[in-house]
Amino acid sequence: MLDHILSILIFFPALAGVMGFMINKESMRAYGVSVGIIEFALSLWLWFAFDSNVSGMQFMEHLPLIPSFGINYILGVDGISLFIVIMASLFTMLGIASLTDTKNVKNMIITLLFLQMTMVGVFTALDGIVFYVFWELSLVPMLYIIGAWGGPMRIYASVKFFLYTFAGSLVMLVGMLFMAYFYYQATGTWSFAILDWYRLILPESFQLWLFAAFFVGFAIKVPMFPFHTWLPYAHGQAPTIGSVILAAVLLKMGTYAFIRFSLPLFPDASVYFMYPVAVIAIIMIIYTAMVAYAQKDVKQVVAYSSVSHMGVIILGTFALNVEGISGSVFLMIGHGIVSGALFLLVGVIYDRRHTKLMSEFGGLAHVMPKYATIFGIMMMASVGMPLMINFVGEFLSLLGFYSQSHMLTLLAGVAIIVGAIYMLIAYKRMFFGEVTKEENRNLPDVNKRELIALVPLVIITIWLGVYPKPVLEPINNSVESVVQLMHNKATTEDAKMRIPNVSGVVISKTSAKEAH
Amino acid sequence: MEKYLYIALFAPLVSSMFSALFTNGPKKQFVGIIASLLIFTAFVSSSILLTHILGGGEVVHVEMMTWMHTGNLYIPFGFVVDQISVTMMMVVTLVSTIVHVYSIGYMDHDKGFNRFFAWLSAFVFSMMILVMSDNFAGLFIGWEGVGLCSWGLIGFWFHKDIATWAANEAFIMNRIADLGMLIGIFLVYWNTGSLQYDIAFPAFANLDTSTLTMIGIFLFIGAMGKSAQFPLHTWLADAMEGPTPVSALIHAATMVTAGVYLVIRSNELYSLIPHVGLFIASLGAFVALFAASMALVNRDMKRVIAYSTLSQLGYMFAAAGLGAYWVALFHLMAHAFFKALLFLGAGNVMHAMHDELDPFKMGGLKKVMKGTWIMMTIASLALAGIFPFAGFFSKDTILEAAFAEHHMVIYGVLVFTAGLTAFYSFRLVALIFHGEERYKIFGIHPHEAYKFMLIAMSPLLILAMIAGVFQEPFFNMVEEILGAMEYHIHSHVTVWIMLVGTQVFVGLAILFAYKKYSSWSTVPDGSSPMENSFIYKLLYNQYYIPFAYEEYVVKPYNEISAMMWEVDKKVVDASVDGIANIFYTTGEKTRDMQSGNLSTMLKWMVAGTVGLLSLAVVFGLAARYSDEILAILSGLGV
Amino acid sequence: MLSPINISIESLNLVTLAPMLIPFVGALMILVIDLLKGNLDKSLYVVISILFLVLDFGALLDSAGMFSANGIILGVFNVMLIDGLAILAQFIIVATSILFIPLALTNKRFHEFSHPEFFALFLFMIGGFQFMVASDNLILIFVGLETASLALYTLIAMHNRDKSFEAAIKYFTMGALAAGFYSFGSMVLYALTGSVEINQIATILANNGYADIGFVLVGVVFLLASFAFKLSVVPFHTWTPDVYEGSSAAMAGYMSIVPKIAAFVVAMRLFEFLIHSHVVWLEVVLYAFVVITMTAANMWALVQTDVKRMLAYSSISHAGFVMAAILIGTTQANSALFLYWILFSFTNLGAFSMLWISRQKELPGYQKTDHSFEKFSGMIQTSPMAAIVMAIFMLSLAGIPPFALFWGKIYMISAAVTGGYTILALVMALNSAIAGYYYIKLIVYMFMKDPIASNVDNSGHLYVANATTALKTIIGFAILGTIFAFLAVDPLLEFVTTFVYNSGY
Amino acid sequence: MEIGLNHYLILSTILFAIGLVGIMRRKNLLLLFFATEILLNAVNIGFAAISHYYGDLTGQMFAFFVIAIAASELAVGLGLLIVWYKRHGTIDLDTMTSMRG
Amino acid sequence: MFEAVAFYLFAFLTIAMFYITVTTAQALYALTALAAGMIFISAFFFILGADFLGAVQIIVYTGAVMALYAFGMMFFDTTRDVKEKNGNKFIVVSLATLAAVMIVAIFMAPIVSTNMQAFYPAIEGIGNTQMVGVVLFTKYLIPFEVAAVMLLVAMVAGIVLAGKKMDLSLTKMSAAQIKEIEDKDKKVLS
Repeated sequence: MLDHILSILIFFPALAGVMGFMINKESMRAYGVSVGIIEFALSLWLWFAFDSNVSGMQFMEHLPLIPSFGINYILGVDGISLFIVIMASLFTMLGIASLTDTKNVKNMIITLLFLQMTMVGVFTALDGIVFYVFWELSLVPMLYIIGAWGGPMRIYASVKFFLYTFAGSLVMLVGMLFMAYFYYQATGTWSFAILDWYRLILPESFQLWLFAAFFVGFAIKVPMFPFHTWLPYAHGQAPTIGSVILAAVLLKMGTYAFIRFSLPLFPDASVYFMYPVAVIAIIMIIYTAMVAYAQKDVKQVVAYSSVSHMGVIILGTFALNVEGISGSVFLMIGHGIVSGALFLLVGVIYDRRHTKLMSEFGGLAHVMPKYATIFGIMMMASVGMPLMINFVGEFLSLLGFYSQSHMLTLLAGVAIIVGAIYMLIAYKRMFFGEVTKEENRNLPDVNKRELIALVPLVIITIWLGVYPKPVLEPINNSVESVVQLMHNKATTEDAKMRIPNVSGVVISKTSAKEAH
Repeated sequence: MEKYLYIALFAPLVSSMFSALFTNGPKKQFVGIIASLLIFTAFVSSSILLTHILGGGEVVHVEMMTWMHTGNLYIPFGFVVDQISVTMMMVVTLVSTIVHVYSIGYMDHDKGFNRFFAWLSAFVFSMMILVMSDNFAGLFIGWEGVGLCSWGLIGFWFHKDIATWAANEAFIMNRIADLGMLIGIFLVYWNTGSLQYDIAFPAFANLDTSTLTMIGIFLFIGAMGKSAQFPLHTWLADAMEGPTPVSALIHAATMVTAGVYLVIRSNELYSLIPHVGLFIASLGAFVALFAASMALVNRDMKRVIAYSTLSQLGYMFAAAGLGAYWVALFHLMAHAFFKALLFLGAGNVMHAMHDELDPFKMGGLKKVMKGTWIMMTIASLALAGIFPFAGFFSKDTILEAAFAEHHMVIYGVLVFTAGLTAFYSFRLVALIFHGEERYKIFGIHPHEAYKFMLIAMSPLLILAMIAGVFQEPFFNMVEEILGAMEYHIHSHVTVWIMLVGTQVFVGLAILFAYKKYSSWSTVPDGSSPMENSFIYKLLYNQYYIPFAYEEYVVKPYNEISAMMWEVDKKVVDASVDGIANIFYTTGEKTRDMQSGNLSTMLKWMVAGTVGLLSLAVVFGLAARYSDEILAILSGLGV
Repeated sequence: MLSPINISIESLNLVTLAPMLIPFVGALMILVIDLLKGNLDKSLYVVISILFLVLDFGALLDSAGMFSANGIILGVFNVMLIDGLAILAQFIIVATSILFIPLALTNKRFHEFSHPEFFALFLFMIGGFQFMVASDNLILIFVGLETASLALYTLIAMHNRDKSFEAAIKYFTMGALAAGFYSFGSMVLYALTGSVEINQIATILANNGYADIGFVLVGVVFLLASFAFKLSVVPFHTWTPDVYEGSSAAMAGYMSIVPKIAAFVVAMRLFEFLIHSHVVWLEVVLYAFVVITMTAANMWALVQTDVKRMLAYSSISHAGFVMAAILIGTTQANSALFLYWILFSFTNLGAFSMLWISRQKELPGYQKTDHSFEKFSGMIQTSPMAAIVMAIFMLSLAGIPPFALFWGKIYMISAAVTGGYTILALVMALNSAIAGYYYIKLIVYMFMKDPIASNVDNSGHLYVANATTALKTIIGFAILGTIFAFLAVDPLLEFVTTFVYNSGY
Repeated sequence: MEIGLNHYLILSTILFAIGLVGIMRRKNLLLLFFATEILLNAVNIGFAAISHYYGDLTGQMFAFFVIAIAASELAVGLGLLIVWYKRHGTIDLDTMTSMRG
Repeated sequence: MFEAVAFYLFAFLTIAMFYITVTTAQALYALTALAAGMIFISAFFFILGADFLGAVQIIVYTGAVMALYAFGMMFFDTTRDVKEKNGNKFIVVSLATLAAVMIVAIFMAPIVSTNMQAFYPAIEGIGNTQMVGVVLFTKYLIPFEVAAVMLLVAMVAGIVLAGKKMDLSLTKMSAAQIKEIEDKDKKVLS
């Protein structure tokens, strides 16, 4: 079973979703939760069976799909994707468990299960086309979730989300086809397998174009400035569960893809575009943080804060060294947990008041102390408090990028200031002061169902903040091999210089260990 | 010894978590007591460690576990108890034990009693991490941790808008500085390959000066924020919105001295870059004077003390910047004692006066609050540096150091500031405890604080009086790592003249303050000529710096944010929608082509064919006359 | 005196005629049955048609076997040309027809299916198309084309309501003009080369090095115009939306597939040798055709209010997309054309069938046309299965993986990439995004809006009112083909590529 | 003056253009069908001429089939017109605009 | 010389006739002109030695097609003046002129390629009709048969469309109405 665990992880939820049509409406929630738990348990088992010391792909599966065109069903996980897969199943489980009563709950849960299939698929696919299949397919359930259960502008938001990401990924698709064509030219056989592509060394000019093509797809997904405007709408209109999964998992697809595709395939182009991308990342960080500050709707604050944090992830990715990339991968998980939790928290108050405007609240800490506490913890995690999950990633990302540029890191570091500003102010507006609105005076505190979803996230937030090693170590090993690959493939002097040679470093690391 | 290290470190954490369990419940007296006991345990452990170090024992260095390890970077949770950290540990645990006990009384009637202890103990824990960590990352954990707890404690009374505002201000201002700190840490890492003190510091010797300068400056920026140095000082005065024990512990004794601690900890770095040191010293001296001047006229008891703290921090930085690290550390310690005492005393007064803070509305309180009066007077004397109280020894050494290093301007500023310090301290004492009982106008019935609170304060009182005697053993202890710099001014006469001169100057300032304020009878209403003078207004409005921040930083930030949101909607997003709309509108506009009339359709077909034909003719001609066309084009220079 | 003509029967290769003659025989049989006994139920004719089409399919398999064994087969004085393209196109034509014919078995009764002539004409039409693709003689192509077209006009008109007559007349008139263009174009090429056989034309033109390029271009202009009409290339497309709207949904779906693949095959035969000879003009014109047709049709589809009309524009856009294959002209591109069209036929026929089973006779007030978007509001709540099926067809048309059309799309774009048409590849890709909007629009209506009250009352009966087991089976085939296309793509691709490659394209 | 192939081709072209005018101009469908006949006849002249000048019979064959096609188109076209006329009493194509956009 | 005179004469006549056909407002004139034009075209065929084609032209067009058109005209009642709304004549004329001018411009050039070989040469001394017959029934046998099918299709189509079968539209009738009619039919039959 372990040989096919990834396929099981992908298709079990889909199968369960299809079966779900047969389930009675009343029992649907229980069904969804149990499927979620099974899936999560399977993903934990995956972690358990995962060998942290191996830097390459594990649990590989290989099945010919369209061999004459080089498309094969290849799956595998390494340290980079493993935890995002686990996070995807965690959030689906928690999401279903904390689902409030909405209309058509059955459809919602089935859709979520399909969404889970696509999410796991994206992060485990090792074939360009299979990756693309899941990448695109993930839009559909999300489209439905936003469009059917969202706010007043839900249709605009969902269609915008769909078309924008769709358009971007089509450009990426052209890039992939080019990549396969180059592989065909070099070897005489078609292949979309990423691991095959890794072996291909392209001249720099090709790399630049292909990087740009992939970039469009990924940047819209991340979303990077100036392609980010679909996100506030999507988040603003989506139901809680939609926002949670969108922020926690779907956005990670873009950043993950950067690490899986752009960096190892185009090391020279990555170096070439490092500064422009970093500048975009910095704009994302500062600009969106300021926009977040100007928001009146607390969900929009969290939404824009997502963009801002994604900027840090991008920056870490383009540090092009082990520290930065490990940091960015870790921050993906961190941001997933934290922003997911924040959206859940916003959902809690939305369920009670059916508004997300901060001006409607104030003094909630008096009436909902537990809620305020959890929100406070998550806010501080989001702000990047040490010993919380986000800090590790942010610290490493910035640290990593510092080796590339002093000034840009300084600018990017403004994240910790502006991030604190909008978050604290929003928190103050919602929770501090006197209770001004009569409706707020008797709000019930978080209930058991909501706690089921929130408490694990709080625990993870602190656990991984204090002891990130179990996650960071596998990530590190895989990232090291990626960086080494990039170093070996780099053709230009500049790239060779900027991408460190890890194998040389390994010795000094062990010596550093011995020193302790 | 490791056992004691862990106890000292984790007892506050246990305390905090224990108290946190009851956060949402009603007030529980035992929470405060248990928390105090746990902190006391930490104090005892620290004392044991101190005796161990004093006894010449080895530095205790443990590595608890890995924190981050990726690529080249290896950061453990490592803790070190050496001469510096043990001093800090003593200061932190002692003052916090006292503050904990004191708070049991002070927060007696507060419904956030349990929560208060959770935060307070959490603060102690963070502070312990800060001072005990053996690497910069650990230091940063504590650094941010105390910032967080400071935020929670300043905004403790979160129903007060101004309190939460001040909390946010403090947090954000600190964040600005933290960025500098972070950059400093990055610099250390990329230049030395490690963040461990014991690897990084020796490696500094091999780096070029410009890098070191950068490191020094960025780390110091971090210190500036935490220690509220100009221009990041405004948060400290505003932080006085928090409960007074918090002010005593965090904003006087411990957290704000973290910056000083950082500079002292990095003494190996700063001794390599004396020019940065000089800058630090100059800034310290400036802040000392600057803050003292604001304290002169302020009408808020706690703010006056806060400015005094600021001023004293300036002294510390002056000392540290001049290389007199042990002096700075010693002043840090002494200051912690008498300033905490002063704050706690102020807390008593506040309690008695029902949170009234304007000393002009008090007066004559010595009759009802004898204990407090004595304590505050002695604390003020210590602050002013009157022999034989603690301040005399520490402050005087700073002055000597400045003199001995031949930085006469700094010396002069510091001496002058000493006079100002004495003046405003006793202005406060005189206004509060002497003169007419102006509070009666406001119908307040003051009462003395609980006995046990006064008893709790008494160790501080004693230390404020006698801390000077520790100077010699302290010096012996820390000289090993902070350098054996004894400041000997060659001529004994000079020394004596300086000593006596300073004492006389300070004494005169005290007398002047008493004379001016001990018989004050009215509450100023802003009509007196002095109050309308430019200098008074300037000082009273804190040099208009908060106003400037509000006007030129906060407001523009708000406006730019709002503008950017507009940009986001109306430019970035609109252009995306615009592109989509182009297609839609083009479709809408050109759909009339499909008029549904067969004749039009046929015409389109013929038109299409004719179009193709014309293209064909063009191409045919071009192909036929390609030579001529090329000739013409080349003639045109294309 | 003429010498007596001696021709051996073997040399005629009469077997090449078998696939085309079978539907003719079937048609005649239907006419004869009707003559002998009228008023027989339509199901009889449906089954007879299917039987003959299956026979036809079998004959095609036979031809395919012969082709794989011996390569290109010429027959009957070299008029018949059975190469890979002909076989592939006929496979598509016949298979789609087999899938189409059961759509006649509707729950409600419609005019055309009540008359046996419909089935006879239908089979004649198929035979016509088969002749059209299985020849490189311009005369036979013309005759086959006209046979099929005339039958098709009648089939459209037989739906028997005003719109269908209007559609038929429009189609007919424009078809007559296109026939004029075709004959004029043929005349010019004949004037140049003295031949009406495409391979001879190509050889002669190549031999004299395109000396009379002006004449060639005039000829090509008119031929191109006539095929642009058939392939509904902008601006020759104007008939398409009206004809689709006027005919029954099933017929519209059929028309979006079969006539076009026939026209594509002839266009490939006619134009690719010119592309390979680097006639720049043709490259430019085709490039422009592809881009304009895709983009403009997409933009018009955006603004439609009727699903069928939207699908009409969408099929114009798809045709434009596929026409890129002729421009690119590589084996991969030509294979992609067939692959795409096979996958497209499944999806599009399915989509139109979904419209067909929801066809009403009386339109309620909120509905201006047969299949206005409002009709599908909130379909997920009243008949979820149908909504999901429809949504999958839409997603497939939009090119969302892993549904059928996606595979055709990537193979086609890959062909563009391989052929060096990078910008074209990008335009093709981005057009999918524009197209995404209107496909999503239907999904938005179905899944995100609330149903109209009357549809709630009859619990979505509206959407399947016209359905019978036969129709459902066809839709089942289509949906299975659409979803599990990825399993079939590899064998299809190998098959198609071999056939195309062995035909020299 | 020798009459060559080009003369016939030009004549054919001119007649074809006249046919196009008719196609575009006529609103009465019956008269419009006349124009389509002109188109085909114009082409036939060309075919016959080429056939003659090249001494090749293919052109005549093509013309022969064109005539056949013209005849059958006429049958279907008239059929359609009759149906339409029965319903609407007119064969003006301006009345056929129920579908547009 | 005779050839040239005949060519120009008939060219003028056909152009004039067809011009009248497309421009006249009198439907009858148009029909007559069309018929005349077609006969003149057959003259070209005779000049060009395509006797059989000429004969077919006259028989089919003037005999069959024109008769049908005449029938159609009577049926549609278009014998009177035809009122046509004519929009922008400029477009019509300019498009046609443009097409004609461009094609003519190209056709003015002689065909350069000279290596023309006749694939199906007309043999001296054998009548045109005979030749046509041979080619038609060998090479073009299949198109010929398909053309026969096409004519059959046209016939069936014509019958279906113009006959009574289209009078009642089942498409527009509800199920109940259809049943009613069928019952009536049965009664009539029985």
